[in-house]
Amino acid sequence: MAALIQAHTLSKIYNRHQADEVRALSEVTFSVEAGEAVVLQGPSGSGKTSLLSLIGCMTRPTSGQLRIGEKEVSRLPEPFLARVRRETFGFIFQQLNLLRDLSVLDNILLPLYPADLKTAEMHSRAERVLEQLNLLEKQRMKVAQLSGGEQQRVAIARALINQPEIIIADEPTAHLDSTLSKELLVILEHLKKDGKTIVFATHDPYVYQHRLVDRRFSMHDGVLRKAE
Amino acid sequence: MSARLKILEHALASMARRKQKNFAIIAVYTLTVATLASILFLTQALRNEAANVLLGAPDLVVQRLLAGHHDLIPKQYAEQIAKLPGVGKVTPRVWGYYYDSLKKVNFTLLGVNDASEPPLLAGHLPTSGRQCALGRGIADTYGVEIGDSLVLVDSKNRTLLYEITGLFSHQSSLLTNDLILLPEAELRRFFALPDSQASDLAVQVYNEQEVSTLAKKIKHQLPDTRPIGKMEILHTYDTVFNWRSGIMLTIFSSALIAFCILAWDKATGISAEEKREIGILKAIGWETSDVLLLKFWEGLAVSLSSFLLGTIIAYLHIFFFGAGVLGPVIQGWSVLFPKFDLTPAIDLYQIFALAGLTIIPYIACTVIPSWKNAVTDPDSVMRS
Amino acid sequence: MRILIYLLLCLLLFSSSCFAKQPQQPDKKERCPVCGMFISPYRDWMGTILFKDDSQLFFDGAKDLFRYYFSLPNKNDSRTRDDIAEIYLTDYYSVRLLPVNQLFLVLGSDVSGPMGHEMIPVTGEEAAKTFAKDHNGQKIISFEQLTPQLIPKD
Amino acid sequence: MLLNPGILALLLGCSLAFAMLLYAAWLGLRILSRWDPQSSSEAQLQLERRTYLVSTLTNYAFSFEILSGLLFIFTLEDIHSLFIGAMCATGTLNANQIGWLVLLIKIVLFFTAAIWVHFNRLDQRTEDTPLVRPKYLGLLLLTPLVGLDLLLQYSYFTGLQPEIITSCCGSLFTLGSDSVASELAGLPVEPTMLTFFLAAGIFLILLVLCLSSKLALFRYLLFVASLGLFFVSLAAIVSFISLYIYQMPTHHCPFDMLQANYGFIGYPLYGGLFIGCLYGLLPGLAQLLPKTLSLHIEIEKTERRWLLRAFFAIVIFLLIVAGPILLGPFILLSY
Repeated sequence: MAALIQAHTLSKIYNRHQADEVRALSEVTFSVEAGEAVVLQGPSGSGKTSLLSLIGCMTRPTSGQLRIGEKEVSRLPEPFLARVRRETFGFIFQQLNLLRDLSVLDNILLPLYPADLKTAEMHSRAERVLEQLNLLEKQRMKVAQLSGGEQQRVAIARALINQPEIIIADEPTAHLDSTLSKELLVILEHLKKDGKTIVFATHDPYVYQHRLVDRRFSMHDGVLRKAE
Repeated sequence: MSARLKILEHALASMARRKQKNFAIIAVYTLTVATLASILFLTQALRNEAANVLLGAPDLVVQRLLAGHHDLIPKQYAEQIAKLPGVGKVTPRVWGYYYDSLKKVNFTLLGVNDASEPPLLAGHLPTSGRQCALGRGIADTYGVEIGDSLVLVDSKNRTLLYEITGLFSHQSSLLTNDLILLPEAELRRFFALPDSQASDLAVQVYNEQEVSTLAKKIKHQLPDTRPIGKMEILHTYDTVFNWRSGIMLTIFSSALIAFCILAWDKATGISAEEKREIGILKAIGWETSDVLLLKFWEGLAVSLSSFLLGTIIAYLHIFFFGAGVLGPVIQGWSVLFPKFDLTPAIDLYQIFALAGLTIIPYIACTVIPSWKNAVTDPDSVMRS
Repeated sequence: MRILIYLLLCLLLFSSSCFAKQPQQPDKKERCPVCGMFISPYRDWMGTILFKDDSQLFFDGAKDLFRYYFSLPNKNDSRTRDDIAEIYLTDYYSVRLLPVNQLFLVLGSDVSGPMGHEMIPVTGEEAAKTFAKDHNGQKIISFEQLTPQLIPKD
Repeated sequence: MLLNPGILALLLGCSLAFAMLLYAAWLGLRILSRWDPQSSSEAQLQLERRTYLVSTLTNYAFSFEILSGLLFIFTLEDIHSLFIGAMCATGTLNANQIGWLVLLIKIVLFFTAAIWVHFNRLDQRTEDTPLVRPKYLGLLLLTPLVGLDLLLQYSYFTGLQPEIITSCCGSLFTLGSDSVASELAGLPVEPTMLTFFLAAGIFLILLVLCLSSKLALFRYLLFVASLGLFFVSLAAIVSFISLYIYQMPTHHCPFDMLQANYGFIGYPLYGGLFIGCLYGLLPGLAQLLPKTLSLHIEIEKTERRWLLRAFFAIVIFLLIVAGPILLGPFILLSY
């Protein structure tokens, strides 16, 4: 069986042929099997986030191929990238990127709006993830009124509502204290047990040394290497 | 369908969150709509009033022309016209204008000689020599009531006192505001008019279809006359009002342009917070078209609420507050019409045209800015 | 003496008009039995047949009225021409309903009714001639002279 | 020049629509010249994003163009009282020769614009967007038409002189004069009625055949039948449908039925006819599109919806037509 994520000589150059040309990734080749947890380490500016954006179908590579499951996505027009993004990925961002003056429930439902789902289905899904993340009582509250840990869980709930195969987490612990980091990793471990594939970018040793991580890659100046 | 409605829901929610920004645009938008709607409603109302006035007018009025201007018409013309088949009653009318240099106002003096009481008259018509009946406007100008006297200066510069026997009520003010009724014989004396002539002839025509044929015949038999059909007058009014409101709309289109600039500015000047939000939506799986739909709903909500609000304000302004704000602008009309209360009259077409005039420019102004927002890079969220 | 005669005459006229059957005015829902169109928007053209049993039919013009008249007796209708008490048409100039024998019919004029070409009822021969002159009328006939062939086709 | 609010709204709206289309066409030209679906470059991405702008601009502009047809008729109805002899829109149109031409262009624009919008939507749903080139070529052709519409409307409205004595539908659609309109009005009722119901019957049968079979031939035939039904129906409206609606054997006007006096019945009537014919045309036209797999899948998915819409629209149209004929007391064919 082919790997879930297959990248072949992926390159990404921003502002090409301009004075401020940036070569964010050069010829990255790697693959991730279904159910794996993979970490990208490296200092900031090393290209971790660019690689995550590419894998997460947020942008297109300048060259190279990328397959997600059976689908070649490197040449896909934007709306189809958005569809893949919606159906396959759940994102946990460095900044939580929640809409602070919307309620917990509304935030969680946002990824479902463009999908053609029945209202009942939407709410049953929301209920499931809210329960899973212990947020049922808080669902009517505004995000701004929640504690940091609760906000973190809302962000995860939002990432899970589409029932994604792959979770992408960009520096998830960067703004968390150690207790919350620990809590987050417990949740992620549960998700891995449920069969989700997880791709991290982090330079937090607590994360990349955690037992749930299967493989580690290190990045430097847009080049990917296997890490020890 | 459900996806679209969800996005509408979200659009309304996010507008509610940004009250300040939307308040400014809705306020100005509403003002623009209210201005334009006021002009339209006022014109339409005046048109209807004119039509109502003409309802009671004679089917055909025959004047005599002398050297191109209106002159007295011999009474025997009436007999000649009455002989034409299809003509009912031919009434010679005697009337004239009177200018009071002291009050600087113009009145119409009309002679009456039959006793049939017109509606909306308090008191009774003048019957003998020095009696008169008045419209409200004149009574207010001089501060007189029934039983008082009115002083007029006749053509021989004699000062005459007339006892007021009747007063028209407010409802008929459009017709009677500047009207003074005198017995016909007295009016002839007042203006020193010869008995054998009249100001014009009011001709009753039974069959509306026949009016134009009769007009042609009268013109043929009496070449020095000018027959004017009721429909012709109505038609002239229509033309004048359309033209007037058009001119005013053109003038006020500058307001529209100012509004468009504001709309463009507001749509372009998107806050960092909003930009981040669109980035988040795109990152979690919204397509460009979903964001465009979101923006479309937002625009529609702004347009419709402002449009509704503006129309209601204009309605109240014109029909409940007597078009106060537009007062100076309709000076031209007040020559044509005295002050009076307008009857509410609006049709679907007016609303349609108004919507076309206000909603389309707004949409046109916001389409490019909202596209610019909608194509925000989804990975901008990750790179921030 | 003369006044007395006048008075008597007036009385006579009055009483006769009181006793003779007067046509009713159509209500809003009344339709022409020939073509089905509404009558009341076109009262200036209306014609009506008063039957001896007090029933009354309205037509949107002389043309349709006579079409009906000449079709009697027909299979849709049990009435015959003998059941007719009086026929009224609207005089073009005075826009009043008048008995048909007081009227002349002008054919081929350029005045068209709601049903297109019409035969125009006019009171008195003098007025009928004037009308024919003004409106390019081709022929003036009385009710007795009318035949089905003279009814305008459209 | 008449400064009527409706006229101002029309001219303003059409100018804005034309400006938007001009910009869209200009963008379209640039997209056409640099379009390269094989490239994943930033430039191509920018072009792809521009296509959204083009779609949005054209969708708005075309929606307005379609609405403007309504507003145009509405305005004609409103200002007819300014013209001596005009009793409805026909009289206003007759006041100046360009009026009918504007109406014709508006009808052509309704169909072409709606076809463009539908094919654009199809194209946007495919991953390889095979219609980009034909689409933007079409846009380049449609833009001048909208410009012409604006120009003619402008000269029509500026050319209107209220003093003009015009002829109304009464004289235009009267038998015996020798214009096209009066020939339409003079069409013998029974054969016209037969032709009309025959055309509608063929159309419906072909619709059902298209729904049950995938044969391209049926779609082409349906295309022809839609065109046929459209013109036959317009003739039938003037010839006999109007008579039943007005319940008057001489009133052939195709516009009066849009007035409040007749309960605005003309709007669903014309709406049904226009929408039904539009959706009848689309499946046949879609057969002419390039046969890529992605497009084929999308057409199959959408076509059923088109056919059903065509079906319901025409059924509504037929019900409105047949209602007064079957139920009304108006008897055109006797006496």
